[in-house]
Amino acid sequence: MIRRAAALALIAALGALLLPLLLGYHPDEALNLTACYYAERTAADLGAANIVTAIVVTYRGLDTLGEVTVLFLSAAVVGLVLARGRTATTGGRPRLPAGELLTTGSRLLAPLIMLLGIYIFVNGHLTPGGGFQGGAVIASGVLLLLLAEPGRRLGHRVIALVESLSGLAYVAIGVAGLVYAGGFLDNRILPIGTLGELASAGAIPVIYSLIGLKVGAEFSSMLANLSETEEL
Amino acid sequence: MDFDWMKIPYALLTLFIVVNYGMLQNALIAKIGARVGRRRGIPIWQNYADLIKNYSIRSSITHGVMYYLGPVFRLSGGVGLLLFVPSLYGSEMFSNLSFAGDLILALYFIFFGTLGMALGAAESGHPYAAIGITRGLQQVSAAELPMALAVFSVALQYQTLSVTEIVAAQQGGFQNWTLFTNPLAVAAAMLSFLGSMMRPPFDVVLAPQEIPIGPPTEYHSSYLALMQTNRAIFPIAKIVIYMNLFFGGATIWPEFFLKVFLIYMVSVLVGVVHPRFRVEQSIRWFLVWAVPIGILSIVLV
Amino acid sequence: MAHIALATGFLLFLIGLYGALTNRNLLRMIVAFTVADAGINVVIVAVGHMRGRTAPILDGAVPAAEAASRIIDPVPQALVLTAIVIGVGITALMLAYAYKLYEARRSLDIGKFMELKW
Amino acid sequence: MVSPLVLIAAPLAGAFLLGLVRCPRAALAVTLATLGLAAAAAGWWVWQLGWAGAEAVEVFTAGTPPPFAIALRMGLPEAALTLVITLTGLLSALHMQDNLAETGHRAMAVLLVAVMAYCGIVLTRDLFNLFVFFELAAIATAGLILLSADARALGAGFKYLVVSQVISALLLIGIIFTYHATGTLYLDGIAAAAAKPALAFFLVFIAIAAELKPFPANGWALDVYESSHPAFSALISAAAGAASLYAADKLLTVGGPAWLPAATAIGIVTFVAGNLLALPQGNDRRLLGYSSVAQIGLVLAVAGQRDVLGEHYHFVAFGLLASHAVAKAGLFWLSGMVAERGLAAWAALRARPPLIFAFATFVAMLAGLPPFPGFYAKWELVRVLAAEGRLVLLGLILFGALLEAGYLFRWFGFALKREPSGEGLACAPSKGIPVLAAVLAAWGLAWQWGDASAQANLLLGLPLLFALAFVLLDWLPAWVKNTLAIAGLAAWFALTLGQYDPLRLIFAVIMLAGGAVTLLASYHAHGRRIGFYPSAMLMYAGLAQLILAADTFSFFAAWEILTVGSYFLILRGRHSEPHALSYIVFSLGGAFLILAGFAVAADGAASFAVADLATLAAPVAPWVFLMLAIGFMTKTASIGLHVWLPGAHAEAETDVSPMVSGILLKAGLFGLAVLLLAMGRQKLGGIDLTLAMLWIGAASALLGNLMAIFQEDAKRLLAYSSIGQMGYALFGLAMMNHLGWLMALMFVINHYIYKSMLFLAVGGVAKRTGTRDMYRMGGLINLMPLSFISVLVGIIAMSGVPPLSGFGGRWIFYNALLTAESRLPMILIFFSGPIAFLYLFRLIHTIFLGQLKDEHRRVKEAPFWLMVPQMIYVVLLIAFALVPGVALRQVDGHLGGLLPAGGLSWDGLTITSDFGYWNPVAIMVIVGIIFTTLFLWLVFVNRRAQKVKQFNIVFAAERPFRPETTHFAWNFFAPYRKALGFLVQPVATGFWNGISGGLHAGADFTRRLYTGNAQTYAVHLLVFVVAVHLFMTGM
Amino acid sequence: MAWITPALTVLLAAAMIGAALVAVLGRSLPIAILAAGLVSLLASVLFLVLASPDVAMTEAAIGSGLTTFLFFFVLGRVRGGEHD
Repeated sequence: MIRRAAALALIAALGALLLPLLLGYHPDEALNLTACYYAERTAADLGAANIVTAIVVTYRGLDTLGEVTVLFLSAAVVGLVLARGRTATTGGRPRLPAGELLTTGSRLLAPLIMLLGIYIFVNGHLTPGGGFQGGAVIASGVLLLLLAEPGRRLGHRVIALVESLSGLAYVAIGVAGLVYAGGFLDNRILPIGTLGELASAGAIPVIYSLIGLKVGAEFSSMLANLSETEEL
Repeated sequence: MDFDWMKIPYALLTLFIVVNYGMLQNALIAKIGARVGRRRGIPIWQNYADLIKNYSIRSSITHGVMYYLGPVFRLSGGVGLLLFVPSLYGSEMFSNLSFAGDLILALYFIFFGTLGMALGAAESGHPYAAIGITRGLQQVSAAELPMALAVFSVALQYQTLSVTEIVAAQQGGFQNWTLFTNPLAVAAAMLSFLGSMMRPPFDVVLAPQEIPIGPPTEYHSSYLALMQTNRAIFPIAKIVIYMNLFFGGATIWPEFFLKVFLIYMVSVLVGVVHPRFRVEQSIRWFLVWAVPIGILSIVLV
Repeated sequence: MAHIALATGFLLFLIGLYGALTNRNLLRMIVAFTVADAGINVVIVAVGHMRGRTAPILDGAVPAAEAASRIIDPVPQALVLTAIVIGVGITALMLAYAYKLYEARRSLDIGKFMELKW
Repeated sequence: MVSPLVLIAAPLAGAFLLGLVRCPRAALAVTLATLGLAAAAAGWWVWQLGWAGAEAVEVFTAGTPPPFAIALRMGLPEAALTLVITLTGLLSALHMQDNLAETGHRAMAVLLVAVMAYCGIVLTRDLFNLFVFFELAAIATAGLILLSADARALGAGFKYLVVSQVISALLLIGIIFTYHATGTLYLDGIAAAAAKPALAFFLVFIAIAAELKPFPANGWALDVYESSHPAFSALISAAAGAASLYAADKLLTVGGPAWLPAATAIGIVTFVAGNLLALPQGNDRRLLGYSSVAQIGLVLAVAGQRDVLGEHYHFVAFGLLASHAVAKAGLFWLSGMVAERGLAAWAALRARPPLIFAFATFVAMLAGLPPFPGFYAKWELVRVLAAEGRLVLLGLILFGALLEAGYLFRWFGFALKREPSGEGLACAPSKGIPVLAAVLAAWGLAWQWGDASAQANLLLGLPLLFALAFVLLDWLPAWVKNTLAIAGLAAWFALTLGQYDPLRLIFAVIMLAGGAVTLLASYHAHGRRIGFYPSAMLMYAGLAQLILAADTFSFFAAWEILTVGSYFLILRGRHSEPHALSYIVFSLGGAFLILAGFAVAADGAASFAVADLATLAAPVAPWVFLMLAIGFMTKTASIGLHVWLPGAHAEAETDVSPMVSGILLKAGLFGLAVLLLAMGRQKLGGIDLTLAMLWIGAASALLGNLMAIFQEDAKRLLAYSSIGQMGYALFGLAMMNHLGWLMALMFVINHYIYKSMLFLAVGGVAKRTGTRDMYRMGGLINLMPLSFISVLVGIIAMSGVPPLSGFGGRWIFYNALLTAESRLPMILIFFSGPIAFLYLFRLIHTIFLGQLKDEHRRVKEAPFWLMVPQMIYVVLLIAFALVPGVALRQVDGHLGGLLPAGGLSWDGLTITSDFGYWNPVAIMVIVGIIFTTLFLWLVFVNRRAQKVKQFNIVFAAERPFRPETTHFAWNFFAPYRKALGFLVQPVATGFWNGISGGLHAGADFTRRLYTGNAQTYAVHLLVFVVAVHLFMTGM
Repeated sequence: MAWITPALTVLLAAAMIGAALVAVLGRSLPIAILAAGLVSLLASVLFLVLASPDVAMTEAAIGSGLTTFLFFFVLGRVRGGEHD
């Protein structure tokens, strides 16, 4: 009880510390310099309709590269954690097979879901959504497959291949930006095209697609690793 | 104050006078002590007899080099001490060999004999010799302190370390003696004197009446003879320092004899009336009684 | 409105933190952290919100020329995207740790994992 | 032109590529190649920016300038840090290659990403990007923790994740509100913004500060350090620490001066607390963890002082950081080679002497000893802090550094002296190479910092180089090295002979020529004697440079060099481990006081001549005097500060004791002489400081001698006697008059001769009899006559009995006393003279006289080479007794220029003062004649004396049964103990033990803060945040 | 109409805080996980209200969807651990 009271007091103190942030907050009336630049220049410079995407993929591309790497790392570390101390994947106890309905349904649905995911990231520069959302959707398709067929081991190799290749391609495009355009991850290595079209905004759709693939692969890898753990 | 070849025969003469005087005085004091104790006492020439006897004893053994050298050190210390201090004030010749050094030399040379004696006796391998030495050293180390303080007080008082100059400063009547100009220093020094004379109550080092302890018991024949010689010289040599520092020195031999005798008697008289101290008691005694007087004399001078 | 969202975000954060500090069960701690993360995300988006403006997507309704006066600040949104992804990464990691810790001790009590100390 | 982006792109590409590589060896090759590439790129930039004169570059991503896109910057600091990071990564990867290969490509990918993230933290100029890289680093850390073989690592990793969740939440809130207030995430933009959001920036700042593992919010870090793979701990400590520090530095640049006090406070508290808490640690890696935390705290504190450090900021901060990074990484790598975790298990390193050298290098580097960068950095730092009056901070830094040195050297002592146990050492080349690289880096940096320093480059000093050369020559047999060493000392002495004034010449003669003579004794050693010569020559190098030092920097550097050299030397003794430790702790404590004193004196000046101490005035001068005097008196072991000496001198090797006693102690006297010459009398609070020194000297003389008489161990007796002798010398110097100085210098010479001689003699006896306890010896005079002679001559000289040279000292001493103004301390001095006589007699009696023990009946004379210097000393003593004028007259004349009043006159053979006179030759002749005459007379009358065995005695009417029962030696001066034993109660020892015990107990109590519970750690973090906020708003 | 968005916001906020309290204080772990998922889901609605469709999508897909699944995966593996 004392513990909780102390924790509460501490949280209250922290709250009091943060309170001025809340009370002193005044919403901006106009865009600040940075945001203004993005609002005015994105379309012309990068050719992306979704300014958030433009920022995510290009202006703050290094963040996003890091972000992808975070997922990559998480997947790798989850793999490491779960692999640690495990000698060989002995079968463990057999799992209950999923219901017929679920199995059939998932086989039908999973490709559709994945297709949706691909749609989302391919159109990332035009509409809301992008590589991360699309990747997550793809992963949910994989999840469905996992749920439907718990005994099935997913093709780790395929996932790893997709993960690595898309990651390498991402870095390669970044370096290409350094060489052929203004800087690392500059999307203008490809023509900007017309605002609003699918094939526009330079390398943004390509990068976002790679991100989508990579994120999808990473989430899938994480899920697959977790699903393959033994029940304790 | 330079060397002169003539000083050598005069120094030897001093030595001769002091040896004889010392032996007679020792016997006299022993006799007085005996008479006080209603005994007959020794004849006055007893010391000469002992000396001759011991020198002529043939059978003698040695325990080793240091044992052999011990008495030599001892007597060298006594003779050296005597000769490094002027005996008579105003006499160029009887200032002996004091050109070699001043008061400090004399004070430190006291240790020369002590050290040699200690080493020699120690080599005898007799545990009692070692015990006696340690007792002696410990007691002396405490007893020396008031003496050193007193000497220093005197040196400060006269702003010199030269014995001759100190004596010179006390000339012209006994009211100029240090005894009267700096009584505290003299008091401290005399207390120290009691301790260094190896007489009661500070005689546990020798303890002649009880267990055979201490260096002299380890020596015999000519070794003992050397030490007996020293026993005639050494107390006198020490008293000469006291006499020079505190009691105006002496200008002629009779004055010398008188003063030495009287100073010696102080320790005898005290010894008659006091029981013996253990070593740690005497250390404390010197530190508690004599040292503060010495400090006071230094501070006040 | 932004104030309400902001306050909600902070509250969620504090509630989550409180849960993380008081629940001794590892999984509950992680759950609490996801709540706190959600709170932070709400705070970020709320900070970027501007009254009466639209999403930062250029289309027929929002031509490029008027964008500066019509859209809200896109930067916090970009940031929050990153934050969400990072959050899920860390959550997955913590879950994997929780699983392994359970494997080691057959317990999810945080108090069972205190052998390293002082 | 290599783009800085290589540092980010290459590891990333490598990490992604690893997914395609199946074979572990190939994957490892990819990993190492990638890290190598990154390191090469960083190295290229260091070269370009540091030497080739290139300008710092700003790299724009996305082809858009900041603040609209993320920018990176590559300047010299960034290049240096990324080099540190990538190299540490490369070498750590090499070190743990087996684990990596076993764990597979994922672990390598995580490692690569970790290195990339650290580089990113350093390079980026964008606040949110910084956050992303921190998160990457955090996740990678959580992954790499798992490489450990330690099962507890899992728990540590979880704790780490919990805490980093809280940190990142705070960071995010801070970032978004900072963005809201300033409209930008570009660091320079935020810095330039008109309105700075204090609270938001506080959150950012505190989050980054929390990454630096500040006390008390650092329990998680320690658990990680303890349980991780050591190579990874090396990476966290060196690379992550450096990167986080640089992030904090960037934030401080952005935030401006208002944030500096907080950084300083956090840093210094962490520094002191980290070092304090390291004291009771028994696990090597946890100890290193505490030390890392502390070091990073120190650099943060330095970052908080950038306002006053100005142009020196980078020199200082990077000096400390580089020392930390290299040494800590090296130590962690070494820890990876040691099989067990206890500190004593490092004794296994002894199997490979180069590793001991590496260990010594790292310890010295961490402790900030010369010639490593930390030394220069500390010098500059202290100088500036003192000039700015930031004395509390200065004191705390030095206190923390002392604590650190304490546990580091204790550990080093364990490694050298404890019994190696168990499995020992894993010595694969892949583990050795990183350590070797760290050693090379350490010395390279030492050179570099010396080069860049405004002061002299210590590695250009010939004596130091000569000493270091012995490290490389250690494979030679001992006698060759000994010859080289003697030749070196002699040559240096000859080379520099013209540069000494008479005062310095005396010290030079003792330290250099005397050192060469002492070294003669070392010929007795066989084999190679690994480690002896580098240590000894290091000490001599320090001494040689000390005498010649003109400015305070070289003086202090020499002081530290001789201290550390002598520490290594003392540590060689068989049972000297605890004593060597207390020696180094006291010495460094004293050295730090000297450092502080010099710094206060310099008052900001870049270079300050020692002689310029004379120009100081109140109120600074007395304080400077006080600090320097206490520092020097630590070395002379004045009473109260003496507790290190007896053990250190007694337990040292036979030929080391004379070096550290006869020679090394003089360094302290030299310092005091220089100090007193320059500053003269100083008054502090109405107290005349020289008068206080007078009292201290007198008390040292008395108590040192008194303690000596109660010792049963011969070498301890001599050691305590040194305390007394140094007390005399101190007393002489403090008298501040001509004769006092003359007496002190006389003591300097005499003490060197007779104490070296006695230590050698006693050492030789101890070598033959196998004991140092005097009551176990006895009667050795016939078996070891030469040793007896040297002891006899030694004690006669030392006790001041005429006619040997000690008397000259006493004579001058009494004459000096007559001119002294204060009479009371004299009384103490008077008393100590006869006491000295007691212990000297005991020394000669109980060893050489009395009864010979049965087991010693076949003992031989001491080894030849131990006797050679002793006989030289005997000759010297007699010669010096006859003609003291050879040395004294010069000095007397020289002192006449400094302290004119009351000099001596040299009148033919007679030496005359204002008060008395003294003719050494006459004394010698007279005593000689009397003695010879009497001796011949005795021989004549006693020529048939019969030699009998000592045991041939009778007492109490019985023949003794065994010699043991007949040798009166134990508790020799019992009555003294009864009468005055209360004076030698170990008050000082108790006091210092109390301090040390108190520190340990305090540390032991405080570290219970770290309960091991992740939630407690999170609470600590939040409490820390709230507390710092209160601290800052309270200011 | 102007009152609709603020009202919705308040409603959402109240629901989120309620769900968060359940997630943190609730007795049952599965319900807590679901409640946390609900917080995320409501947050994504709030993001839509705040004109951030990108964030809303991400939060819905990742924050509430994937995360919840991850939790249940692990929860299913540590039977018995949820009551510690």
